[in-house]
Amino acid sequence: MTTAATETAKPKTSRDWDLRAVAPFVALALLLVLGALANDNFISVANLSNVITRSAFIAIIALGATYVISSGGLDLSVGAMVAFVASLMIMFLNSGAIADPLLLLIAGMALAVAIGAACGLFNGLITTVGQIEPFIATLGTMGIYRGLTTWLSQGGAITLRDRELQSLYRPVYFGEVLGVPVPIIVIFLTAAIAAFVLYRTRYGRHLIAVGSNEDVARYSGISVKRVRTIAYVVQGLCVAIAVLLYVPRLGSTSATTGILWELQAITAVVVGGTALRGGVGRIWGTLCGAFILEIVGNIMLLSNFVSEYLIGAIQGAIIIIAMLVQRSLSRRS
Amino acid sequence: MTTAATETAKPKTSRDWDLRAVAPFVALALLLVLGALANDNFISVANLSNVITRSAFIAIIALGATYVISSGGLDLSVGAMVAFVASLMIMFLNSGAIADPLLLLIAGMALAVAIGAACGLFNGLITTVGQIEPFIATLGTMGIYRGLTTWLSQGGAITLRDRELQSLYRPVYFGEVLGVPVPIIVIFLTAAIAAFVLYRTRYGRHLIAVGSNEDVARYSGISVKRVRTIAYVVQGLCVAIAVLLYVPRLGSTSATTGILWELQAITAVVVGGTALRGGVGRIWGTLCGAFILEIVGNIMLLSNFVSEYLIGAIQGAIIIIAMLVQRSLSRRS
Amino acid sequence: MTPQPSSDRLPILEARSLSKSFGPVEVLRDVSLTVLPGEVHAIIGENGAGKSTLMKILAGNHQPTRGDILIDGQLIHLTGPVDAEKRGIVLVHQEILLAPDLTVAQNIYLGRELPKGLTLDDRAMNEGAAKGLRELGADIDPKAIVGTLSIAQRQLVQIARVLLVPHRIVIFDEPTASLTPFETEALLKVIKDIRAKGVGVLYISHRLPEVKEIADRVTVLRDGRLVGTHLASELEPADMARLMVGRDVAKLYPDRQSGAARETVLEVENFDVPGYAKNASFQLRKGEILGFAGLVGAGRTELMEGLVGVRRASGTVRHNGQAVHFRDASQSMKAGIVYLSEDRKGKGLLLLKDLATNLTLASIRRFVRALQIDRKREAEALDGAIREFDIRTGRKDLLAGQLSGGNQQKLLIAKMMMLDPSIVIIDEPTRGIDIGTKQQIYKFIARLAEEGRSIIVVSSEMPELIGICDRILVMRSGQIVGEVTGEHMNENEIVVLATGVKTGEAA
Amino acid sequence: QEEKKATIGVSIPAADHGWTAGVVYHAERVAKLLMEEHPGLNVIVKTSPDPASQANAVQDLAVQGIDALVILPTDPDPLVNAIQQVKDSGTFVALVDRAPSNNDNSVRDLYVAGNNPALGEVAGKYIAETTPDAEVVVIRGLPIPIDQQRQDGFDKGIEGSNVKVLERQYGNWNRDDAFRVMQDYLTKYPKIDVVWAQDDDMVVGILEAIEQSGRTDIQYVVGGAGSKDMVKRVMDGDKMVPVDVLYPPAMIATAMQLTADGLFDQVPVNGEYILDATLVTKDNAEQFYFPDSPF
Ligand SMILES: Nc1ncnc2c1ncn2[C@@H]1O[C@H](COP(=O)(O)OP(=O)(O)OP(=O)(O)O)[C@@H](O)[C@H]1O
Ligand SMILES: Nc1ncnc2c1ncn2[C@@H]1O[C@H](COP(=O)(O)OP(=O)(O)OP(=O)(O)O)[C@@H](O)[C@H]1O
Ligand SMILES: [Mg+2]
Ligand SMILES: [Mg+2]
Repeated sequence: MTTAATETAKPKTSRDWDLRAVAPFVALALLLVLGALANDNFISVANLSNVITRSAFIAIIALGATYVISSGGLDLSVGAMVAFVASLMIMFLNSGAIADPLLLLIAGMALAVAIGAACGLFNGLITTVGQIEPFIATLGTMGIYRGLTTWLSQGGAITLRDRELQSLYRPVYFGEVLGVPVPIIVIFLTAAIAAFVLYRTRYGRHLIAVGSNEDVARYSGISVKRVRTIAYVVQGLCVAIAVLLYVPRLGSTSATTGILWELQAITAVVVGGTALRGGVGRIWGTLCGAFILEIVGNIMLLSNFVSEYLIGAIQGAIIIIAMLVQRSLSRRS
Repeated sequence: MTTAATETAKPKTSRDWDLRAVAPFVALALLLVLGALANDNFISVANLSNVITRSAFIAIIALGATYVISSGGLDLSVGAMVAFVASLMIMFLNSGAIADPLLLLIAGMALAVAIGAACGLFNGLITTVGQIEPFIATLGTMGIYRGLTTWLSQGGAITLRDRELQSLYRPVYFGEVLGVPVPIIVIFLTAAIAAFVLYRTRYGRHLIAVGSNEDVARYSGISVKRVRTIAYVVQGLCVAIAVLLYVPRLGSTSATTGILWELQAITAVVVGGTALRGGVGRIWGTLCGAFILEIVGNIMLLSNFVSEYLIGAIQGAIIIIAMLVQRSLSRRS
Repeated sequence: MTPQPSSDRLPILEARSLSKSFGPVEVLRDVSLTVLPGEVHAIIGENGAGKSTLMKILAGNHQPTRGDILIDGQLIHLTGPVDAEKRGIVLVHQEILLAPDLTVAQNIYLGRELPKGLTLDDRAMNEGAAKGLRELGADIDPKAIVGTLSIAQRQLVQIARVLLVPHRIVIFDEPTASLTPFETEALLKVIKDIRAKGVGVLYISHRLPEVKEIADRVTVLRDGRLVGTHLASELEPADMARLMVGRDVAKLYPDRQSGAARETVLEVENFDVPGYAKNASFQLRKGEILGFAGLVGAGRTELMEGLVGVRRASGTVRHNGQAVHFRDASQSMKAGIVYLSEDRKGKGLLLLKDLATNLTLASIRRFVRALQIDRKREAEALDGAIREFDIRTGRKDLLAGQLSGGNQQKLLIAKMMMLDPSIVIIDEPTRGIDIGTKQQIYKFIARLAEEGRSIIVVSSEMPELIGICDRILVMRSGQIVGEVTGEHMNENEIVVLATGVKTGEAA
Repeated sequence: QEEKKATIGVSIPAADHGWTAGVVYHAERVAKLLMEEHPGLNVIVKTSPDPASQANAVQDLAVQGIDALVILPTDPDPLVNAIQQVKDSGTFVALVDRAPSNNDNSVRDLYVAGNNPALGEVAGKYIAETTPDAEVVVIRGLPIPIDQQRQDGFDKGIEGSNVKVLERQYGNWNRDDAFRVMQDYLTKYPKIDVVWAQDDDMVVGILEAIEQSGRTDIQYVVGGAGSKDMVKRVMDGDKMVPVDVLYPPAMIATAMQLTADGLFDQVPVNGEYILDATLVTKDNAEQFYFPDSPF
């Protein structure tokens, strides 16, 4: 598709991409400075660790989205999937199917992972075997997952009832290991695995090839459908991991759980430097993007200048400015 | 010699694509049959004219989205833009800047069109001159437009106060010409103009070229940025037209006006057969897509089978099935 | 001293000491040349010598790092391709640059549509496009969507498009690489016509006989430097080859004994590729080189794609006596059958990825150790491939799309050879490849055959098929219409079969 | 004398809907008043669009250091943990409006609430009394617990009467969606006596749909919450909107007031303050009409 473009439009060598990859981190650094100016508490360890901790849901989901997007797909159903998987998990835990609380909890977590993977597989099969444009396919499954959640909750909430179970599960979100909150560990662990698979394994190579040029991948003996489908399954697994952190934090779901998270996840991916047209995946950039989103919100909250009504507008403006900063950085290279 | 050399060459012509273009209409027809089975009232003139009338907003916005998408762009800000333009328009009408109600109304409508175009221009410039991925750029402006609306309305509603003005303006939505509701006329008129520009003029040709292959367009002396920017302006104009119909309907806006309309508009475009990657634009398909979306909702409500909790799920499923039908139709061709 | 055919003509275009660097790599150094009105000036050189780069500078696509461009003796600064077009310099790119979703006529008139009131005069444009294409000997429907055309057809459309612009200088960058002799002949005739009108033509080709036929002067580039400009009448193709490569290229085709006597490894019976090929039946023997000849659109490519499973097809295929049906390329690769696409940009290489990634894409399995890709071995493999296939690249961290056209082709061959296949199907193996490298590739193919592998060569260059194949099958309209072997292997026989017309009429 | 210094954090839903906009309006209004009243007092108001980000907002407030938290949760159950954390650190917590399934002193010190079930019940009772044999269509909000509570209250209100609910559908607390749903109800049911919409925003759309259809069988529409537009209609004696059920966004103000009193006047404040879901009629409408409120 891109052949002989003007020389300035294309990067000169693979090395020049690196500056583009660094850009999100520069934007993040600028935001940190801005935050420090806005409020003294901002740069405190407590606040920053809070911010990173709670970016966990979006960050982890966005890791999966990085896979889907770099394979040339898109998944709009992740927010609804969070609600669906979390609802089923809580219902299972409430059912008390297993007497021992710890076993029950572990079974519940395994179930969540399985359901997440199944939802991802369903998305993947519809887009690849059904050959439906991912945007529409996952918009459809978004409706399906959210509808089923509404139905499961009969319009109300699904809440983890067992106190004992709750306190058993609590540390998964609120706990710390060596002073580091568990969610932060989970974020970086998931990202490390995701980065390893994407950058160092055969599957990762295939994924990028499929996203770059489907035909080339096909002619190189890569099963495009399988690779894409697996990307959606990875997305499902990431959603499940996010749910494993979500349930101990909020302990309850309703039909509105995770609404618009898909947009946030995609935004994190794109802010992180992964192009929506596929063929490029930046795991660490995505994390950075997720942190940026959360920090923007945090700064808004901590600073007291902005009218409540304008928060959305300022957030939008900051994202655009962050992208412009990135753009000008990578253009200078 | 020359004839012999290429006697076998009979590649596909533009005509062979037609089956793909027809597919959305087939899906629509199937839905109409389904609806007729679900409820006797469905096929009544009153109901169908209701349904088409109220699809007007999405349909008209989706016409603009067809432009943006076939140029290779995307606009997520249209829903917020509806709220923003409508709020400013109503505030202007409420200001009573002009004594004569009719003149005031006309000025207000002109203002709405101007603001719509300006918002579109803003989107266009950010994506083209700022070179930001359209997804992020318009997500940012979506935040901006919605934030400004919230701020203007202080979170509440902005309501057209002048009763006289209201009754003067009402017929624009509720009126009929020769028995045809005005919004239906506006839909088809806008579509006809949109189709004319897209299929028959130089600009339309350039738009498709830009969406099909940016480099080729650039080499052909087409100003890619200008063409894309104009597409966003067209989108802004379509939003303004939708607003002109929206305001007389309820005479008020709030921060929730137009929420998620961007997804509906994009869905209508894609269901209508326009690919998200750009380079193809199907105006009539888009209209068909908008009708399909509205009719699915209508059938859900009129039929008695579906629990209110499951409506979302069934809607999602129907969209996927409609796409599968299309897909299998166009594959057989 | 640069020879001039006649001294009374002033050059329309002059390049003075042009240099061009991409980053630290200088790909052109101090190249000067002139183009006179009414002359065809050929540029030849090895792959990566800088021909395309030079042409892109002259057509405003690149800015030179140093040096001047003069038109009619006036120093000018080209701001871009559009600016160059306004001054009458037009370029037929080596790569296909067309909008795939538009029709042929829409592409041809893109950017300069004929208006009719507020609308466009589609009828006139369709007629104009048809006329332009007819002159090129191409009977392509102006209403066809470009995305559905074959590479050759697209190339013709691209040429037609450029010729429709008012022009004083036309630059052809390997226009004939994907054309058959028929279309080539028609194109050369068109070039002669425009030369007669006083237009200056710059012409790049690796087909030296063609250069000999059409050119008035020949400029040779080597490693980005000017070797010299000569009158074409004073150069034979062999001289050109020597000047380009810097050594004698005496024998293009390798000597080899026929591997015809050995056992059959692939047996194809009544093979159908819906819409493209019907009832194809043939056999491939061990150690054999089997050629497939035919005109553009004969369906050779699609037949091969069907065989390896990247295209829907039906029929009987026996591989080493076993019935097989490949549903995708991974299955055929597992069986040791690989296919090298003719469309190296669309189906061969990831243009935005680096060389190593491309090289190992199909064979990545071999580079995995403990789940991990061994980057060091990948880099070694790249070094090996660069050596073995003589891939000319200034830096190893280049993206595949930044290689010169011919070097991309070499990279593609290297990529597929990483699989160590037993049956190799090569589609247009030497498209856009310089003569020195061609010789290497033929040698390489012969060596593969000697090693006991079987090779199918699909090519539109009859001399090459005749030069290296044991047998040649000829296709017409999707059917295998005949086989030529032994002393029947000559262009005449093939043309008769390919066109279904007696030679006398076909000329 | 030197006044004590204190900070109250107020966490409320974003103004993304008429009623919540009213909440924001009243919160900011009272914040200003309280800070004038107590020079040492700092009131920080933060809005959040969804439970997850509200949990974050609560955390952010805690980081800034607050002496009391006044919270109106977007969705109570998911926020229990976040609230609990604040409460456990010794901060005074006032919970407003929406109760989690476990709503006792371990979670909060003070509970100020409108009464969601009562909102439904009052509407149901009114319909059952005014039109005992009515055929009613219902337009619900979003599928979340408060909607369910209102629904259950409504069913309780019409219990034992002849009132028949033809159908319930979601209108997403959005006037455009309500318009659409009402149009389809009108197509589907040849006779509808009463519409209950549990929210005034949706009533705007419903009334337009009815007017457009030209149907006269619909006797009246009952909304809920007490938006100024609807209260005005009641006041003016609009036949289609004879009553409204109050669910005042000003309850946030009550809670903030009580909290401040607790901090400064050292009066122990705790327990539950349940505000009534008052039926607004032509007679009492005037006292609930705030023309300056955005809601
Ligand atoms: N954008 C670029 N960045 C870096 N190097 C480039 C770029 N474009 C071309 N090159 C390098 O410049 C050299 C000359 O390339 P060019 O395309 O001019 O060769 P060519 O003579 O046309 O070869 P061929 O016959 O194979 O088409 C090659 O080594 C190529 O890799
Ligand atoms: N994408 C396509 N859709 C429809 N028809 C096509 C398409 N590509 C090629 N064709 C047609 O299929 C036939 C065979 O294609 P093609 O020209 O690739 O054959 P070929 O023998 O490989 O020729 P060559 O390789 O010399 O171009 C021709 O009639 C061509 O016009
Ligand atoms: Mg070249
Ligand atoms: Mg071919």
